[in-house]
Amino acid sequence: MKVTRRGFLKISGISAAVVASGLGFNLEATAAQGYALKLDGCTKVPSICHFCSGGCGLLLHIKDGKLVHLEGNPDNPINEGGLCPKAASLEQVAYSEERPKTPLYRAPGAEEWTEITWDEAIERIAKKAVEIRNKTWKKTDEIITSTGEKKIVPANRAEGLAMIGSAEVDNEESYLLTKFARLIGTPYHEHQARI
Amino acid sequence: MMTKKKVFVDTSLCTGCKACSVACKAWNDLEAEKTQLITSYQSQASTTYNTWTYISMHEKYENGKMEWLMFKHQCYHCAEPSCLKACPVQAIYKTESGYTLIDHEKCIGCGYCVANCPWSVPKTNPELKKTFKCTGCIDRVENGIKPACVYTCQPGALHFGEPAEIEALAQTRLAEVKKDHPKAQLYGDNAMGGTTYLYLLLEDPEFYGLPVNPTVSSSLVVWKDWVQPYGIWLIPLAAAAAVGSFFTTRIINNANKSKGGDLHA
Amino acid sequence: MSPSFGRGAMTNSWQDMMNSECFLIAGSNCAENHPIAMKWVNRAKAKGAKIIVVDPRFTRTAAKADIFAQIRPGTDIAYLGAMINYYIQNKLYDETYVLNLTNALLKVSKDFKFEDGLFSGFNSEKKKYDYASWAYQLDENNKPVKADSLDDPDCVFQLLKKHFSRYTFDVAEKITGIPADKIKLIADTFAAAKPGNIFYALGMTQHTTGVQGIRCYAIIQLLLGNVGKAGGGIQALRGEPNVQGSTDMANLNANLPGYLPYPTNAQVTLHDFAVKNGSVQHKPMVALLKAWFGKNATPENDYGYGWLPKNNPDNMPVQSQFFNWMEKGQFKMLFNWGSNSTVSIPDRKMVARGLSKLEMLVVADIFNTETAQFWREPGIDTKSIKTEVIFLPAAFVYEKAGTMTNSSRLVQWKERALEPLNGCLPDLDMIDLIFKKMRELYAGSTDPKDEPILKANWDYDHDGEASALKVLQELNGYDDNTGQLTASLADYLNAPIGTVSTGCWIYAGVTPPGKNLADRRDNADPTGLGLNKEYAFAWPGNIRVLYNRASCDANGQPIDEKRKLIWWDAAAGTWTGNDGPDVVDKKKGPDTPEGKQAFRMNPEGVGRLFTASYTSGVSSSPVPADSIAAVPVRGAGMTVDGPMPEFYEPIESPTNNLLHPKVQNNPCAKIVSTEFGDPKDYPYVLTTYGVCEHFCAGAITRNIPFLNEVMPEPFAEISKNLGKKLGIKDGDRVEISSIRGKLTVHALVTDRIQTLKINGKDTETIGMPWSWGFASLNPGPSTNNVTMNACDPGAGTPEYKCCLVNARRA
Amino acid sequence: MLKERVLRFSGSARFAHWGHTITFLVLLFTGLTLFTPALGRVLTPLFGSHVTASSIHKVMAVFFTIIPLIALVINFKGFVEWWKDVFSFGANDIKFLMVFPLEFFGFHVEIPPQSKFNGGEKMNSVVTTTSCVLLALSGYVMWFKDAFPAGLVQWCYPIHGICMILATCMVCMHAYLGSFHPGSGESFWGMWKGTVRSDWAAHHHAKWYNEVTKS
Repeated sequence: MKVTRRGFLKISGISAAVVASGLGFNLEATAAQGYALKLDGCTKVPSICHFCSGGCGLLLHIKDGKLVHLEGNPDNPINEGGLCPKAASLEQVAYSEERPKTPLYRAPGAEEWTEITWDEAIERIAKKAVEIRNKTWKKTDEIITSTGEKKIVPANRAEGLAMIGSAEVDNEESYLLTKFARLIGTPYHEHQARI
Repeated sequence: MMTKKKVFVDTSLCTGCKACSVACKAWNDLEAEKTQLITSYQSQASTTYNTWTYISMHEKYENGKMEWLMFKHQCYHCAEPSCLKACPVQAIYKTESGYTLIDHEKCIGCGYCVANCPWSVPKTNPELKKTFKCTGCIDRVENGIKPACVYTCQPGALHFGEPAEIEALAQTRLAEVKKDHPKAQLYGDNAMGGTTYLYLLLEDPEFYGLPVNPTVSSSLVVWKDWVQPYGIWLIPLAAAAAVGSFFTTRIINNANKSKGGDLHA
Repeated sequence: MSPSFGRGAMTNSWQDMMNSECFLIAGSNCAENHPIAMKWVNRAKAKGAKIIVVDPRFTRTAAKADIFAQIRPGTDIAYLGAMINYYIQNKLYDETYVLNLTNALLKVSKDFKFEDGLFSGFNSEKKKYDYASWAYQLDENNKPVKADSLDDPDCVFQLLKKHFSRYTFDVAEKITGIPADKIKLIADTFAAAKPGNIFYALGMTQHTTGVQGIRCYAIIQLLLGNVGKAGGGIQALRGEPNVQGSTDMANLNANLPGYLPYPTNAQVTLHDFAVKNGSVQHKPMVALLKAWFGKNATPENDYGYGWLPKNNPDNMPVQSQFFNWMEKGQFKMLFNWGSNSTVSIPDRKMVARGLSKLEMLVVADIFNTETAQFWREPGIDTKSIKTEVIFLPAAFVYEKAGTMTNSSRLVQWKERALEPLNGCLPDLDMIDLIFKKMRELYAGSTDPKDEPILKANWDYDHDGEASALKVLQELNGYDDNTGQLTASLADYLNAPIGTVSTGCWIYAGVTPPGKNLADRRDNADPTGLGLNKEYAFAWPGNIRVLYNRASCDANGQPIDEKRKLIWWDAAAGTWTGNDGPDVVDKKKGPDTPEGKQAFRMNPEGVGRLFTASYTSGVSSSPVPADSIAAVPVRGAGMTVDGPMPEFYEPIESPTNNLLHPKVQNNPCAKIVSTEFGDPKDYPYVLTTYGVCEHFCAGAITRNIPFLNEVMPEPFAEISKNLGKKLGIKDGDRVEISSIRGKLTVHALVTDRIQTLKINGKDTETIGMPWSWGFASLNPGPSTNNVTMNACDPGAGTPEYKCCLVNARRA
Repeated sequence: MLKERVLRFSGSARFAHWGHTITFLVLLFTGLTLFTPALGRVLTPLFGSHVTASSIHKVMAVFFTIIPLIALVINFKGFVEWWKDVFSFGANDIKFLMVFPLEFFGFHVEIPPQSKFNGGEKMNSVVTTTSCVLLALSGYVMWFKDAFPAGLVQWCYPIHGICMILATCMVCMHAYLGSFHPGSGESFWGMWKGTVRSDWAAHHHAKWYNEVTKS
C-alpha cells in the first residue's frame, strides 16, 4: 500500500487514544485524550475554485509551506464551505507528478520534448515573436468608405501573430494578455468564451 | 463530553455529484482506485478499503415518468453493530458520539466484521491485514467540524447534528416528499438498534438493493450468543469426563481387583 | 442578453436563487456543470419553488425537477416562441412592467418586414442584415415615437404578437418533440409562480441560433416582469472559472476591456471612434489609452489611439476559425494560454492541421495538454511536423495572487497560498517576461511600428516578480490630478474626460486608495436575500442584482415586500436600499426621466422586446458639410440575425424546417466545417455535454486520480429503443460516426433518453460527454472528432449541441 | 494364540488418521485464537501474532483437506469398507452406546458383540467425519468469502464453531479412550502399528474378528 499508509497511521493513532476496557472502549479515556486533528497548527489561506464560474471559496490548510488539506471556505457566502467533486479534489493538483518540472521545447520534427530553462524559453519566444512581427507587419488597409471611395487607412497589425487567451487565468493575467496582444499588434486575440 | 450525533441523508436532494466520495478520500488520504462505469453514471460498485463512501444510481421509468434516484453508501454506525459483535479481537468499539470505529492496533483483518455487516460495509486490506471503513470523520466531529461528506455537500442532501434536531428534520422532509413520492420512507431508524445515518428514501429499500429490515443475523446470534459462550464448554466437559474416567476406571478396577475381578486388557 | 437589457452578464447571483418561486432550467445542466447552483435551487425548492427542466436528456438536474420535458436538440426557439405567443394571446404578461419598462409601445419603421423566414434587409451575398429597416420611427428630437396603446399596429408589441402567432403549441410539439400539453403546463407553471428565474449555459449558446434562444428568454422575462427582481432574471451560467473576467478583459477580437467596441480600420482617429460608438464609449477609450500608454498618451497624439492595431471588419476570425487561418498560412505563431483546442474545437481534426503549419506554438498550462502535444497524437506523422513548440508550466490558481470574476460579476481576490510547484510561473510573470524581452529586443528602434511597445506603460515589478495587485490597480485606474487611485465608479464617471485612467472602466472602484474591495470578507447578510454586499466586489459599482430599479413601482417603492432591493428615499432625495441602486443617477428621483429607467445601458432606457437599431443623442438636424461629425451618446446592442427570434433548424438536422422550408437554417450562420452529413446516412442527432466529475477539455481533471475514479471513461447514452434496434446492450462498445470522423466508447442504454416523435417521425437522440483526449492519466477518444463547426453569427459559438451521426455496435 | 496379531488398520488409514490428528490440533489451536478474545489473549502469543496464526491455519487447512483425499485415492476400498461399517448402525451398536457410559467410568458391563468398529468408534467416525467435512467447507467459504452469497458466509461462522466444538469433544474422548482408558489400550496400538492382539480383537470386536478369521 503506497499512499494510504498515511491514513492508516492516522487512524491507528486515533484508536490508540482509546483505552480498552471490558467492552473494548472507555468513554472517559476518549474524552480526555481526544482525537488529533490534522489541521492543528495549520494556517488557513482562502482561495477560489478553478472550475465552473461559481466562484466557490476554497480554504487551504497549510503547515510548513505544505498543503495539508483543502476544503470549502465556510466563510464564503456563495458556497458556505460546500464543494463539488472537482473542487474537492483540487489538493491532488498541488503536488501532482504529472505537472512538468521545467519549460519544455520541441524542435521541428522532433519526437520528444527537451527540458529547457526559463531564460531560454522566454528568449526563444520573444525572438520568434519579434521575427514574425517584423515579417508579417501590415501597415495599412484599403477600405471602401460609405460614399464608395477607396481609401488607404492605418492597419498597424502583425498579421502572423495570433493569441488564444484564457478564461482559466486571473483577471490581471487576462487583462495583460489583451494589453500584450494589442501592444505587439495583433487584434487576433480570442479565447474559449465562445466555445 | 461529546453527545450523540446523527447524520440525515436526504436522498431527495442528492444530485449524485459524488463530492462526498471525493471529499472523504481527500480528508482521509485514501488512494484513488481504477474503475470503470458500471451502470448509469456510477463507477464505484461497493465500499472498499480505499472507498468509504460512494453513490449508487438507480433509474426507473414508469408511466412516462423518469426517476433517477441516488443513494449514498457508507458505514451506518449502528447502535448495535453486527461488526462489533462479530469481531473476535474486540477491535471494534462505539464512541459516545455514536460512531462505530475500528481500532487498527487491534484489528487483525480477519474479516469477520466484513462478512457480518448487513450492508457489507467494512473491507479488509489484504496487504496490511487491517479492515477499513468510514470513521464518521471522528477526528473532525470530536473537534467540532462536520464530517467531510456532510461538509462538502452542495445540494444540501446531508445534515449533521443532534439526534432530536435531525429526526425532526427527517420527519418534516418525509411529510414534504410524500406528496410526490408516496413510497417515501425513513430508513435506518429502526435498524440495528437505530443507525447514526438516517435516510430519507423515495422508494422501498429493495429498490436501492438494501436489506428491508436489517437486523443482527440469526447466524451471528447462534454463533456469538450460543455457540461461543455456551457451546465451547462442551470441550472442557468432554475433557473433564475423560479425566474423570481416568480416575474412576482405575478406582473401580482396583476395587474389582481386590474383589478378584478380571481385567479387560 | 446585451441587446435586450444593455449588459450581457448574469443578472442575479448564486445566493439570490433561493429567492425564486420557479425555475426554468433549459440549456443548463447545473447539477452537473454548476453544482453550486443546486445548493441555492434546493433551498428555494424546500420553500416550495417549482423546478422545470427542458433538456435533450434526463440529466442529474432533471432528476430534481417537478416538470421535465425532453426536447430535440436545437429546437428551443420553437417551444419558447409558443410560450411567448401563449402569454401574449392570453394576456398573461405583466402589463405595468411591459408598458413602463420595455419598448413595447415604441413604433417601428414601416419598412420592417418578415417574410418566408427572412427579415427585411438581408444581403444574401454577405449573409448579413442591413439594420436600416429595423429602426424606430423617430420624432424631431430623434426620440422613438411612442404609441398610445399596445394595439397600435406599428408598435413593438403588435409586431411581436404577429411574429409569434405562428408558434402554436401544436407546431412546437411537431418541431421539438415535447407534447403540446406539456409546453402549456410549463408556460402556465412559469407564469404563475413569480419571481421566475431562467438558467441557461452552453446548452443554449452552443447553437447556430444561440443568441436568439437567449433573446426568447429575455422576451419572456420582460413580458412576465421578472427582470431586475430578487429571485428573477436570467442567469447565464458561465462555463469557466474566470470567463466573466476574461470577457470583461476582452480576450475577444471585437472588444477592448470593459466592453468597448474594438476600433476598426475605418475609425482612423479617436473622433471617428467616438462618432461611431457614442460618447459613452469615448471616455473609457481615453481612460484605457491613458492606462496603456501613461504619460505618452496626450490629447495631442489622440492619447495614442493611432498605436492600436485596427480591426479589418471583413476579416476577423472567431476562435474556432483560427485553425483554418493557420492552415491557410496567415498565422505563423500562436500564443495559447490555458486552452486545449485539440480536444475542445468541434470537428477537431482541423486543429492539428492548423497547428502543423505554424512556425511556433507557445502553450502555457498546468499540465502538458493535448494541444501542446498535438504533434504526437497517435496516427500523426510526427517527423513531418515542423512546428516548434514551447510549453511553459504555469502556476495553479492557489499558487498565485489575483482576482477572478465569477458568473455573477463578483470580483474575488485571493492571496498566494502555496509556492508554485517546481518553480513554475504564474501566467502574469510569463507575459511580463516575454513583453520585457521583446521591448529589450526593440530597444533603440525608430520604426514607428515599434512605438506602441516602446511607449507602453508597463511596470508591474514588485519584489522580483510581477504584482497582480499593481495590475488590479491599473484596472481600477488613477486620477491624473492627484495621482491617487480612483475611489469609486462614480468618481470615474464624474471626472472630466482625459483626467482619469482605467484599464477596465467597469472595475473602477475595486481598489480605492489603501483598500482592495475584492478582498472584503464580511459575509453578513442582514436582509436574508443573499446580497452579501460587503463581501468582495461586484461590478458595476457593487450592484448585486442588475436592473434593480425594475423592482420598484412608479413611485420608486419596492413592489415585493418580501424581496426589497432598493427604493427612492424622498426625504434624503436619493436612491438607496439593500443593494447598490442600478440607476442613471442616484439623485434623480422616480419623477424624472432618468429615474424611470430600469435599463440604463440601453439607449432607450427600457428593456428591448424588439432589438431595433437606435442611437441616442444624435441630432436630427443635418450636419453642416464643413463641420466635424457630432458625437452621439449611446448605440444599441444589436442581434445580427434578426430583431426578433426566429426558429431555424440546426445546420445538420434530421428534418425540414416546418415554418419556412426555403430557409432551413439561420441564414447568417458562420459555417466553418466543410463536410456535412445527410440524414439518410447519419440518422441520429448527437448532443454533447460535460459531466460533473470532469471539467471542459479535461486537461486538469483527467490528471486528478480522484476524479478519474468517479468518472473513468467517456460514453454514449442511447435510448432503449435504439439499443434494441442496433443490438447494443448497456455496457457494450458503440461506434459513433459522422461524416467528419468517428470514435468508439462504452454505451449506456438508458430510459433517460426517449425516442421523440418529430413531425410524425421517430427521431433518436444520442448523448456524449466531450472531455476526453489522447493524453493525461485518463486518455480517451475525443467526441469532437464527430461534431460540426458552424457558429452563431452573433456570438461566434459553434453548434456543439447538435450534429448528425450514425451508430453501430463495435 | 496370545502372541497372534491381527491387521486392523492399513498404512493409508493410519497415515490419514495421524495426519489428520496433527493438522486438526494445529488448526484447533491456531483457530481458537479467534474464537473468543480471552482465548485469543492466551493462545495468540504462542504463534507470535494473529497474522502468523492465521497463516498457519490456512496452510494447515490445505493439508487437512488433502490428507484424507490422498488416503481416499490410495485406499478407496478401505474407505468404503470403513464407511460401510460405521454407517451401518445396528441394534448391537445402540446397546453398546447405552451401556458404554458405565463402561467408560470403569463399571464392568456386558458388551454385545461388535464389528470392526464398536458403536462408540462408529459414532466418533460419523461425527468427526461430518464435522471435518463441514469444517473444511465452511472454512473455505469464509476464506474466499467474496465468491459466496453473504447469507451462506454468515452461517459458516457458527457452523465452523459448532463443528469445531463437536469435533474437539470427540477428539478428547477418542484420544482418551484410545490411549488411557484402561479397557481400550490395545486400540492405540492398532492405529500405531496397524495390528492388534487377536484375543483383544476377539473380545472387543467379535463380529469382525470372526469374519476376519473365517476368511
